[in-house]
Amino acid sequence: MTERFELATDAFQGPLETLLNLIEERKMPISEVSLSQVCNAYLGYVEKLPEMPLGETAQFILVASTLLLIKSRSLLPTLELSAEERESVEELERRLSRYALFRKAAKLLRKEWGRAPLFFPKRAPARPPVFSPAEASKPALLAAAQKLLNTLPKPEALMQAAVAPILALEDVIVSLKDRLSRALKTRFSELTKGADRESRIVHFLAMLELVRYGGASATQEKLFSDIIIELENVSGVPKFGV
Amino acid sequence: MTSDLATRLEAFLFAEGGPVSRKKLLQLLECKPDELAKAVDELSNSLSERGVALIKTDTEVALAIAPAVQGALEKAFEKELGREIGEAGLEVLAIVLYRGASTRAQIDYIRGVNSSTSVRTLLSRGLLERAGNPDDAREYLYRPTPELFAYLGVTNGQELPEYATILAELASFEQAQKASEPFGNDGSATSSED
Amino acid sequence: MTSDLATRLEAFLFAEGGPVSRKKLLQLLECKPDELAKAVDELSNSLSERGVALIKTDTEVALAIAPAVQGALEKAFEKELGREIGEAGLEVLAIVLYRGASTRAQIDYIRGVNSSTSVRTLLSRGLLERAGNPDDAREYLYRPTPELFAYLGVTNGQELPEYATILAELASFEQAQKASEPFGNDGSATSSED
Repeated sequence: MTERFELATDAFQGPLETLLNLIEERKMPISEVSLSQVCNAYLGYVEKLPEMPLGETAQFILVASTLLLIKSRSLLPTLELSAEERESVEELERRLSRYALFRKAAKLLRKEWGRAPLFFPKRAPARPPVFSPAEASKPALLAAAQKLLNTLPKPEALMQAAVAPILALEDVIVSLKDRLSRALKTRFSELTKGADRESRIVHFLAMLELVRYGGASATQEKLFSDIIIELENVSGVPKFGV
Repeated sequence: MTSDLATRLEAFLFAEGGPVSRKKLLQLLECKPDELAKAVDELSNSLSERGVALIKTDTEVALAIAPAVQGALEKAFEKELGREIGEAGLEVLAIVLYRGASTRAQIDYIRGVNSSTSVRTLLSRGLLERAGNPDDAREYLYRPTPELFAYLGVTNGQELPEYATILAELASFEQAQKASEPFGNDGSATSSED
Repeated sequence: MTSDLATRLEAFLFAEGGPVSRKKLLQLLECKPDELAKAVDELSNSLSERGVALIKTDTEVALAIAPAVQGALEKAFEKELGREIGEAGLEVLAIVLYRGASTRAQIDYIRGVNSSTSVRTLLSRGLLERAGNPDDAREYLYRPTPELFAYLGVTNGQELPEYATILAELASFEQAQKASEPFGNDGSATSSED
């Protein structure tokens, strides 16, 4: 599965497109089942993402976190999602379906493009000009120019404010591994003390990934109780999504 | 044989030789919007199966040459027609064509990726245009131009391929929409504004 | 409903927007003189009582505003000239005054909206004029008329208030847009300087 996806520098592929391609490649419908199956491939893709604006990276990570949520549910059937989590799963499915619909529409348009175009006349029948400057004046034109300049799109507003706190999954896996190798055993609640929802999700997912690749084991006494994570295989940082 | 208003409408559109905004037509014809809409429909019907067709968007109307006759005419459009349009650009066009006028935030959210470059390219090619957003002055709406309809060979949105089907499917998503998505009154979206 | 030849004739005449010689029509339509004569008559009849009429001489044929609506049209145009130019028109004027001669595509790009209506109004007001004569209407260059300069009391654009500042800002906008194009997700990288 390595090196399968190439990111053309001039054709930037967003997270929804990436995900949809993975699903369509496998000829699966958009569903929780298919999303959980393409999770690894998606993470593999995210790992290889080139340098790109933080806002774009954040979109990839947000989708990754929802995807891992779906995956974790398939791994831990007892896992109950909160209403908010449930919603983010539904939202992802809905966005994917809608995006798929527009992609289909775009394909239909491609077929029509320039096939039987309508043409505008080469020139309008001449109408003799009658000099009528009306309110045109230096101040009015200056004002119009200034107003126009104000409406020009400004250089991309930085999106950092909105997305800065989001942690990259890979970083969390590394730091989790690091903490575990020092403590050998820790509580999930300790790991995520003071963290917001997004980074709690990322931590949770990182933990699941560690468990999945045999780097750690996790136990939970009962539903909603704290999760205890233990390091199992001290050597070798697990690589996810390969 | 058409009504007086439709006759004058045809004459104005012919005299202008390109897309004319409905706003200007209201002034020129000194009529009300619903009267204009009726005259536009009337003229459009009377032109069917002729060498000339009427293109209408929500804001503009134009007379154009029907697809039945091409050949020698294509020269004038060769340049634009020969130009490639990328996947991303087509997706953006599909959104504003089937969904209707949309903000950048909405387009970005639907595509899951920043679409600013595509939108700008489409603007510069005259396939999209900006309009003020009545719901939120801070954001523009992007909508199709008569030229876009012309390249696609349709005279109005309803003639787009599988229009009814796609619209129906789309409606089912928009209904399920949550307030968190950039489609409500609150235009602020997950992604950037321009 | 007209014959195929008459339909194509109408389309060509409409596309030309002015008189076309019968000789050229014979070539374009690939038909014989008597067939053309028949098609001209047929089209002429089908256009009776419409906004557009067919005018024919021995050597030329053209579509023109129907005599019945000509008066109404002229009055409306006159009235239009008496009205204010409006924001859109002033913006277009400001662009060609500060930036210099510009194509429709360039004007549209800076404004983000289709400017065809405004450009045509400014042409009929004698404030803008066309330069260059390519086939594609989007490629004409539009520039201020000498009358407009005289009316504003300047001999050229550089004498306009805050010329340097505004020109610099416009240029930096266009440059920034162009610079961002190569990263475009829309296959066409060029920023349409047509």
